[in-house]
Amino acid sequence: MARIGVFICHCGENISATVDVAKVAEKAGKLSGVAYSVDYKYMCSDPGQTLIIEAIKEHKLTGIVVAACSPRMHEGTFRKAAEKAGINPYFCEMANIREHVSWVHPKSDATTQKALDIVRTLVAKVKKNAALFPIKVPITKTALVIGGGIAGIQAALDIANAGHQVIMVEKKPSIGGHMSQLSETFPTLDCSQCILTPRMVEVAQHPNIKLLTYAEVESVSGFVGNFDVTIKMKAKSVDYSKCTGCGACWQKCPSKKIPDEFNEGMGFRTAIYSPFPQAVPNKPVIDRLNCTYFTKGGKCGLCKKVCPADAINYDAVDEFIDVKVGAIITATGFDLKHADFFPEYGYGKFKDVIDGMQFERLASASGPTAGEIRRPSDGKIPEKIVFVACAGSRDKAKGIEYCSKICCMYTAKHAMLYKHKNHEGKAYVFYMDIRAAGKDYDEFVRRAIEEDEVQYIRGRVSRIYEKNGKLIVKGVDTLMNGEPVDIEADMVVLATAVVANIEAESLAQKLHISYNKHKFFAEAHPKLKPVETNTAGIMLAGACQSAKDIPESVSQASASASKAIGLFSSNELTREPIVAVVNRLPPSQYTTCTGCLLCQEVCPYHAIESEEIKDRGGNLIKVAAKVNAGLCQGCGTCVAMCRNKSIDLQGFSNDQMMSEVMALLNS
Amino acid sequence: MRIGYYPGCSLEGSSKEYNDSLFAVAEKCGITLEVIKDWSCCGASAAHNLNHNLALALPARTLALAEKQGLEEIVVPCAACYSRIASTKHEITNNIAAKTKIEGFIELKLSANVKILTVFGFLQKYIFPVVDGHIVNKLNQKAACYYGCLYSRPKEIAAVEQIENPMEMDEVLAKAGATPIDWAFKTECCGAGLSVSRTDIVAKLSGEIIEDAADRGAESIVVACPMCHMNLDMRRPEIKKTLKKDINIPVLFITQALGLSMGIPANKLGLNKHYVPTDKVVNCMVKMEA
Amino acid sequence: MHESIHHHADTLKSHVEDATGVILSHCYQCGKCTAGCPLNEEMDLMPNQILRILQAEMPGYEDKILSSLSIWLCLACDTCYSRCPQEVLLSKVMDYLRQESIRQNKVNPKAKDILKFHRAFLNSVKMNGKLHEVGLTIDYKLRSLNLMQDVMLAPSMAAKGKLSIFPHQVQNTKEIAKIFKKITDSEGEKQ
Amino acid sequence: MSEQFEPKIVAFVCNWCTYAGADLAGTSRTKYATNVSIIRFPCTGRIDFMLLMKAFENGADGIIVSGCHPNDCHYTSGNFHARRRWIVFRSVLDFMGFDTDRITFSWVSAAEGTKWAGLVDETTEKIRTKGAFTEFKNLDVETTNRMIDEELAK
Amino acid sequence: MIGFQNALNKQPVPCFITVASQVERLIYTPECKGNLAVYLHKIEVKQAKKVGILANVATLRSLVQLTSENQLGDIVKTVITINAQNEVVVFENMDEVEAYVQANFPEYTEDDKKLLEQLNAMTRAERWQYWSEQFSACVKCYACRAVCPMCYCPSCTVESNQPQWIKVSSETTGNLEWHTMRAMHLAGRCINCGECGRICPVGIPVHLLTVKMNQDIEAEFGAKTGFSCKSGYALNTFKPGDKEQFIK
Repeated sequence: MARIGVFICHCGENISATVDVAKVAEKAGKLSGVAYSVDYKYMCSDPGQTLIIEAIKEHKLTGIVVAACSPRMHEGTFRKAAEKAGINPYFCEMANIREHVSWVHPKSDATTQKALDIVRTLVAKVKKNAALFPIKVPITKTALVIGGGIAGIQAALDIANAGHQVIMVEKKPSIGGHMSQLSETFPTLDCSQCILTPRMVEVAQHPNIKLLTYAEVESVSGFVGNFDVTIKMKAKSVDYSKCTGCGACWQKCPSKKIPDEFNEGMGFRTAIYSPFPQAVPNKPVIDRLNCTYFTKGGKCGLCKKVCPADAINYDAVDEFIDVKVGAIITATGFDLKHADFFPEYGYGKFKDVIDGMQFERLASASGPTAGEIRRPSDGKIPEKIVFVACAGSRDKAKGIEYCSKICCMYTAKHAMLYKHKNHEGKAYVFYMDIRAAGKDYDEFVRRAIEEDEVQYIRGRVSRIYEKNGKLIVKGVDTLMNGEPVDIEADMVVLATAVVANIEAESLAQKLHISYNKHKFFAEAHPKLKPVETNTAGIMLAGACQSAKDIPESVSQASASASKAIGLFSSNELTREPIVAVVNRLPPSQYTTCTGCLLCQEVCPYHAIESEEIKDRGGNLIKVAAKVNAGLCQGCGTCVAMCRNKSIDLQGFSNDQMMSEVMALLNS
Repeated sequence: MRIGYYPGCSLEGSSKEYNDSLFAVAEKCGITLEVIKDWSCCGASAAHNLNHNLALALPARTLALAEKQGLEEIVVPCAACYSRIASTKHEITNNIAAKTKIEGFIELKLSANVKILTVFGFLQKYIFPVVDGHIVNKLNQKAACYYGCLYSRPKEIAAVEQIENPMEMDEVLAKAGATPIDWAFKTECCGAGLSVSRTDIVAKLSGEIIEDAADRGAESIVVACPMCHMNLDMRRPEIKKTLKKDINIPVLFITQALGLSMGIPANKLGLNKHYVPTDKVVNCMVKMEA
Repeated sequence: MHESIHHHADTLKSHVEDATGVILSHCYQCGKCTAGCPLNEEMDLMPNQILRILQAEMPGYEDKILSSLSIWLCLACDTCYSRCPQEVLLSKVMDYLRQESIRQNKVNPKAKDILKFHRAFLNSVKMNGKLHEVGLTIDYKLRSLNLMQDVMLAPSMAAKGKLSIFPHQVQNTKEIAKIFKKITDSEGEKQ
Repeated sequence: MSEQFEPKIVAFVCNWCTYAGADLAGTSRTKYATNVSIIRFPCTGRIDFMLLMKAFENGADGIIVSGCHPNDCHYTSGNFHARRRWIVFRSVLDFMGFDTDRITFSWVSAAEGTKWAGLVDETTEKIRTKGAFTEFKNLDVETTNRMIDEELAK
Repeated sequence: MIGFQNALNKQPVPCFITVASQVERLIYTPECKGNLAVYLHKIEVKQAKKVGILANVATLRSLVQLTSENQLGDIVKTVITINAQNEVVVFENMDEVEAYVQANFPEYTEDDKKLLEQLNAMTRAERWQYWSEQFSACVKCYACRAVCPMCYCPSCTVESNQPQWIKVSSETTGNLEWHTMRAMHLAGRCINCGECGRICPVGIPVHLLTVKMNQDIEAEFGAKTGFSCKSGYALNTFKPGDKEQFIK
């Protein structure tokens, strides 16, 4: 038999000024199941709370209703009080008679009546309440970082330095990502590799970081604190435990004419290769698609012969390893829009129309031209060079409406680098707007224009065609009454759009995280949860979420790292027990659930699984839905759509809500 | 399969040779074209310059007549006519209001589901499968295929796959044993409708086209549009003035080029009707070694 | 002063949008249309400027467009549209502007010949249902008084059988004339 | 004390947007009618259409259902699912001739205290002019009477 | 094997054949309108483990819908139907059934269309009048539920008393609640076999509710019922752009 206590708060004058609190207390006292009712000036004050605690003990109350301010204000306070008094905190409910009554209505009987109605409603609810206990979820204090670019590196180091284990998965033979390809970085023009490589080495040598290169995430299951991940270790054909990275193999390798990914196809590499001199780990893999040994059935085998460490292993196969992790950070980065995306610019057709990343390689000291900007077709140093911004970005017709964000800055940088290396040369930039909103960014662009005399022309290029070894760029200057501008250029650099990593979608599906129509991963909240995803325990870092420059990627990486570290700061994850449950009734865990599993689809958190219910003999009785309390966030959408009410929501159960409706309307 | 045919005004007049060569080629392959009875002008640029409704009504009438005649497919060799008819079809299939309005004007019902074939569309669909036996000569020359605007734009009705670098005509020329060249002015505009009223502009635009073809060593320019042909061929004197140099690359209709490779006599193909002499083209040809 | 005229229903912009379905605010003035326009060197107002003026809805500026030569030079080659990142169908706007320019009697003097040619053309079609090139040439010459233009072409054309002195006609020329009339009536517009 | 009819209106609202919006109306002391009482749900997705039926059965004259605006759902999609459910529910009721004007659906965000106040006043006024929901309340009585009359008629 | 057999009153009735010798009892005529899928939920049938079914299109649609709701397990081994050309069609698997259903997707019956038109033409008040009269006659016998292949819940909310969702007594309001709930639970799942309306002892056209719902749902969300074995349920999915005019 329920014994409910009702505590009416005056909130100083805030409530009592318009609500006849004494009357409410008196009427509430007469409600069935109410054993004690009282009003007091400040319920949330210490004496107020003591009053409640004492009353609970003295009157052996089984539940309490505190009629005061909004539960969003003090629910926690009073639940703690209830707990102190020795009853389950979830037997405490609040009736909001301040924000919803006294503050919005004049002093009147109607106002007092409404206050009473609300109290009655909550009394009815609390009578149906059940003892709930915070959900404890154990946490595996290891983080999985997917992607070894600057974002992944930053996140991994932060977590590792906080004393937690990190597993980093990188699909290429070396970490470093796009940043390792860059020449200089804006707005300081310091050498990209100089600042990056130390970090790469740190990752490789960190005792808390397990680095898995040439590897990919195969599958992910489980939930926050408890993910089970299968990782595919692609066959390197080289035994890293033996390999010393001496390089004998790739110097001797006969197939030398393979387009070099690291140099964006502007150089060549061998079949057994390490992508670049500062690679980490600096050990080679065999590219089996281009290796004579594999394509010509066992011919060649030179690398094996020359390897002093006998590290070459042609028989190596892909391996799969299973790991348990508590948090996942995706840092899979971006791609640049490639290929014949721009027929009117002859991109992919004319050798000397290149993209920004190719220019980086040309400008890079470690690049195919050793840092001299020479055009791919004939190696000449261009006298006139044209940069086209927004080449594909902000282009609805080509399916990319968004701004790629980094192009304005790197285009200014490119023009600058060119001018620094060729003072006589002329550099033109066709742009629509200059978006340089960052620390020292606009100053940087101004420098390109004012000091390095880069010619900025506001207008889009309509067409580029090749004529007598020149590239005719047909542009316009919209700031000169739309004067047509035709430039005979030696080389054109397109700031092509930043697009999502080609494998982003498939990874997102493995992780159950959402993504936008451009396949960029979606954050849990655009403003307030910019690094979390909808799946608890999975965070985002860097350009996999949207185009970002290095500083942004790094700060987001640290942000997501801190989320992981926060998660790892306790041994268990404690969560509000406001979660859905599918009923299980004896015998042998029978349930009314039909197993239609139509509820699975509505759950935004993929918290509903199907469970095979078997009898002791192990015979299948039925398949039924089962809620993973670790994932459920308690929205209750599944509850409302379950036809025979087999799912219910703790704290907002059908019984509770129904009683509220009844009580509110039946005075 | 019945194939309808819409010649258009030019092919009855200034571009008779286009008409004749097309028929000569078809005939040789044993394919008959059924002229749309009582067809009328498509309105060309004039109509859509001056009056939107007229620009729809005139082509619509032709489409309606074709339907009445029970034709499911019509060949429209003139690029301008193709463009007008195709865009009319596009508009009335996507805009019911316009459809009913137009039906009112022409007092004919139309479903506008007639297929519209360009000349190269026709050649690829009906001639290619049977032509091999008939090809006796290799044109054996560098040819610049000129598509102009009307086949490649707007994208909704484009008759070519890659609008910035179409290849359909190039394929036909390759069949005829010529070497289609890669050049920069395939789809630039020749000045079209301004031919008479602003000859200066036409001379400039067409001049640039011919110049680029010449610079890249083209021995002939191949077109599939009477207007392009008039501007590139007949306007040569004005072009000469603007370019201040004399380029005498002949301009052929695509059907003439194919016709030659099929051994059809030059006069039957109307090559004698051109202003720029075409004998060079004929001389380049070599018999196919059997 | 912008506020005062913004969202003014009776601007050329709103008329263009109603008539063509083209939404002018889509244009973000990148100028790609102008950059690629084969006639950009001849034009007195650049395509992107025309769009800008329409967007701005500034009183007085609209006449600049209607009396511009550009709208008559536009060849509707659709190079602009095929490359426009915002897919603004400019040629359709131009079609409307020409017709509006006629309606408001603001045709640029330099464009009179072009207009005359178009009229002569349609006239020929109206009479014969098909274009009669000789008729057209004569008619155009009379309208434009460029009596000598292309004169030397005529005989050679005739010789090459390219000019037929007598027009080809549709069986029932009335039918075509009727279509013309219906449309003209429906618009109450001076042709 | 005027004799005007005071309707009973129940508001089914979500905790994160509309409930908070109503709190805001309070903290900014916006005055509105006393006729509406709130029942708090975690999310509009949780609101079971049967609860609405129950409310009417127990004498409600009108109902307000309100939650986060589309795309603002605290649980990302609860309100989207709810919206579909309401679309269907409404047409079921309408098809049965049920007076759907007595249910007001709305999106009220945590920042829209004034919108909430306005919504309450409008709804109250609307229901007041409609009068008590006798059509439903007297349904049993009327139908039984009708049956009796029919019997007697025989 | 579940199928139809002749009965004395010439109306075909369901029959259950467990021995091969009795197969000739099976008949299939246009009168075989019943939806046999409902029997698949019967425990006796389930226990049979291996079940064959001679199905009409409605039954086939039920099979498809039930598959999408994971209700068939693997007990249904054989599915047979007679097509319009009076040929016997034996299905290898559910995919084939799905394909057949999609190819022979039934229209709403003329009578239903007529009735719907009438109802839609009525004013709201008139509809209220119509249905309240209909529902007042309801005796809560739940035949509509019993005959429905989609009503397979082991326990129905209408019987739940913790809480008591629906009045036990068969008063009009309670009846209305029951039929509202039924309509809502079947909206987007009902396969329009019309059995519920046909079976109703007091002749309430209850099937119209779900028929109407399906029409609306198809119009609003483009979802068809009993159309695909993959779940195509309109009410557990959404589009951010779903349209409505009534939410302020």
